[in-house]
Amino acid sequence: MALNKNVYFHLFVLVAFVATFYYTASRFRQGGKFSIRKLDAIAKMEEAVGRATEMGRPIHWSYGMGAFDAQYFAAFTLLEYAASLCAKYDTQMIVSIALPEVVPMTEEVIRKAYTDAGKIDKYRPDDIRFWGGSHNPAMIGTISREQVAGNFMIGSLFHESILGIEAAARYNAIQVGGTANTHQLPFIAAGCDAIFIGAEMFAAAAHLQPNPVRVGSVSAEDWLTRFMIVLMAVGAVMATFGNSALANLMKR
Amino acid sequence: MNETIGIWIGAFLTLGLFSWMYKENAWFRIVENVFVGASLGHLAVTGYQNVMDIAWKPAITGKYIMWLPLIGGFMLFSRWFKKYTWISRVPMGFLVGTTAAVVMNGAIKAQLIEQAAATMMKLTSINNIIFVVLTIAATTYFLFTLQSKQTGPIVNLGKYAMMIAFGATFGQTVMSRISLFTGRMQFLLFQWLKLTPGGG
Amino acid sequence: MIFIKSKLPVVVTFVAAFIIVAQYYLDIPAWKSFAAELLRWNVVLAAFALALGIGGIVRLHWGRISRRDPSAPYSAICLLSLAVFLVVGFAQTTRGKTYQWLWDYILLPVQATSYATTFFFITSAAYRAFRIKNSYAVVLMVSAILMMLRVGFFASVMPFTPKVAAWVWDIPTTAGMRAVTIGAALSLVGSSFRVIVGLERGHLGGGE
Amino acid sequence: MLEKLNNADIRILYVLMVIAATFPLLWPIGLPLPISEQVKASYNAIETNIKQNDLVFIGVDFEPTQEAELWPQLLAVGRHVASKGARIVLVNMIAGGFRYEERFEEVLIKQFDMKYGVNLLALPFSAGREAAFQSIVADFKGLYKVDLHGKTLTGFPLWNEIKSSKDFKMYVQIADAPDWWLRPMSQVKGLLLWNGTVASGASTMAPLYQSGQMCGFIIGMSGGAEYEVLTKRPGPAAAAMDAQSMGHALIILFVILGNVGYQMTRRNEAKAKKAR
Repeated sequence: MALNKNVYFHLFVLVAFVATFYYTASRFRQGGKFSIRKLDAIAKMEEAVGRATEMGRPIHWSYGMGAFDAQYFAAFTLLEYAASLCAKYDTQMIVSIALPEVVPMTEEVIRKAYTDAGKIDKYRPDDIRFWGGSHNPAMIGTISREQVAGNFMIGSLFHESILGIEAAARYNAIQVGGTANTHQLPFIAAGCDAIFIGAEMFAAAAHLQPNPVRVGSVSAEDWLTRFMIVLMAVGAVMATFGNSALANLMKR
Repeated sequence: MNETIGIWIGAFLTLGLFSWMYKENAWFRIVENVFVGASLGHLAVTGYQNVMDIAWKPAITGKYIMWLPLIGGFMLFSRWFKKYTWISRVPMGFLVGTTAAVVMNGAIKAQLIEQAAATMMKLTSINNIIFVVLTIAATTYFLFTLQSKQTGPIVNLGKYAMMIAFGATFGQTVMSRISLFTGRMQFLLFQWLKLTPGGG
Repeated sequence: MIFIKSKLPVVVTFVAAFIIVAQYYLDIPAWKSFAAELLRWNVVLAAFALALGIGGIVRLHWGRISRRDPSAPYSAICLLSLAVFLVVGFAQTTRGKTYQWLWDYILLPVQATSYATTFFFITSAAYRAFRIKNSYAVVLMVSAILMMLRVGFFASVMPFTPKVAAWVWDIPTTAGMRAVTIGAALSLVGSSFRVIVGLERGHLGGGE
Repeated sequence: MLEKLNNADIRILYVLMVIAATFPLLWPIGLPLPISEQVKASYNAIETNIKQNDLVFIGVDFEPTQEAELWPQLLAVGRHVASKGARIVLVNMIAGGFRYEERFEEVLIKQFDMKYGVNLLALPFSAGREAAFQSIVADFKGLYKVDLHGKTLTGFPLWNEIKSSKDFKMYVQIADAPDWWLRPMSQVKGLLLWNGTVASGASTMAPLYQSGQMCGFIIGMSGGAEYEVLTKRPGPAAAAMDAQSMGHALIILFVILGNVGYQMTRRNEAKAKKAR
């Protein structure tokens, strides 16, 4: 087996994650305890759907225009949650999509939420709207014509974040944002009622449904992040004394 | 002549989009729908060219493996028939799998290892000390299962660092947003209305 | 049959992912080039998905027109514009003269203007968001204003601002953003892993 | 009265902003524009390194959405390179960039009397981004067969003078932030790298300039404007910088007024509570 150069530490992180994941998941399966920091944004999502129901107005959802990446996986989980709330309260949710390959996945997620709620007859494929490159004006137009009461912008956001948020603010919508794209965090932080910052978007899955897989994953992520924090601290101290062995080791 | 018509159309579309800022109106809605059609049409044309160049031409000239993505593509259309929807999940699985794999390889190296290694600075200047402390403090904010009173102040410090970061990025972005607008105004004033700077 | 229906997508996910993850670690050139090939297939699949998406939009607008919905005229405009781009694009490819005219005078101005509307929105966002509600908000506001004072006229009347702003940018801003990046890294790994091994499959739906 | 500022009609702010950003375009105020050290250093990198007949790549890698920031940069920097008498080859790795390549080619021919095919060439779009740049490094002559206008390259004397990418003195990349061009291009021995990018992308590229991988680096419209001042060729960016300053001033004013209104509202609410 010919292993590549400079991938040893990389491989170590991957193996360590997988091992920790299976360990923590099995611990939880055997009745282990688990507590997770409260995420306000999840409660805000329910509040938004509740108010939309009261006002008889729809909810708007957008993933942003970013390329298909893992942020969409986190968004799918939250979309399923939002859709199940909407199914429960019979509230309309309009989804704006920029990427074609995400359309069928979105259909599956929402259809599943409606099936699980026993309301598959209320599922409306026409509310899943693919806009391609014209996502932004189409989103602004939709938000203003439908006068949405809630606006969720969760996914790989780019400059469209501020467009959607400020447009929905005109109708006093309750807004929840979430992204790991650092350049857009300022705008969702400034304009939304509650946000998921980076990793919070992913941790929400374990919060919504604490099953062994999700709990195991979040716990394993936590353990490895802690390990990296220790590495950074030790590495900095070592560097201070002119020793860069740790940093070099990581690059191997 | 063609150019003049084009510039007038461009101005019509530009002002139509800006008109939303006053309120949602018919003009904006016309432009919005022109854009939706145009953008989907453009995507379709380039998408078709991609399919031809990447898959079809190689497939018919002996590179038989390229039939696979073509077949996968056609499998997506099974979504139009309720009974066979499951067939479309096969290419969807492929899309998701390859994407997840790329993320996994990239995230560990670019977002974890390189960033952590770059944080291992010599703690010999005030700036470096502040930098390392703030980075570590803000990272603790993303520990979800850790909830103890002792870590509270560290997490708070980290939150301040993130707020500074958000504010600074916001301020920095204002600059490029104003540039975008002046760019459109330069089109309207100088190309469409043919004014000259200096009030002519 | 039921087994194939539910498992085949997951198996395909895993195999495709395994090929790409493994090529990163293995020094086998043929494997690497095959993995690169696989990634190019995504472009093809996305193009087919695009046809699905366009089908959805045509259905939406055609429904409005045939129902004589009040918004039917707008739907007609949308379909007309789509048809013009499709016809010209397929007749001359994107390099044709007419197509370039369409690009220059229709797509280019709307694209640029759609982006430029952020100018208005960033104004109102600044006005609404930078309220001194708590100490976090103060920090947010001060660092944003500092960045705006960094360039142009302000830098000449307040020559210290570029230096202070550069420090804020290089130290706390980079540190804060780096933490977000590091914090998210393992979440990306974790969620991707769950998807690859088929433990998370909401995007593939459930049931029929 | 003042509490109204807490909830002003946003559209009033929009109108004021439009005036502030448009007025200076028509009637330039001529606010002082200090030149930053970074732009000066970037200017000098071209001024001192580029000699008569040197070969220079100019990468035109932006789309309509970045036109406002990057077209002025391309004009300012590109004209500077042309004025030094360099032989210029335009390359393009982003699908929407070809229109700017054509326009810039026209500018060079009209304003600098450059002869197409003799001291100027424009190469067509090549897909693949980082992979395409890698091909420039590995086999520049093999990557291209025709030019931007579809003509066979071997018919141009300039093309026949070039052997590989090593013959070039500098790579000037005007692009929307990404670093995928830098990783491959930094492998070419002796090739100087120079970059102009958008303000929102500055954080990605800044570390690479600080580490010395690039000899020049300008950011956003202010970078383009300062460059125009240095080259003494006033262009679209310098004219727009007044608008930039006015816009910033107005936004800061809105933030202050909004806060005055907010504090007033809070005080009134507190008073009302007490009265009850």
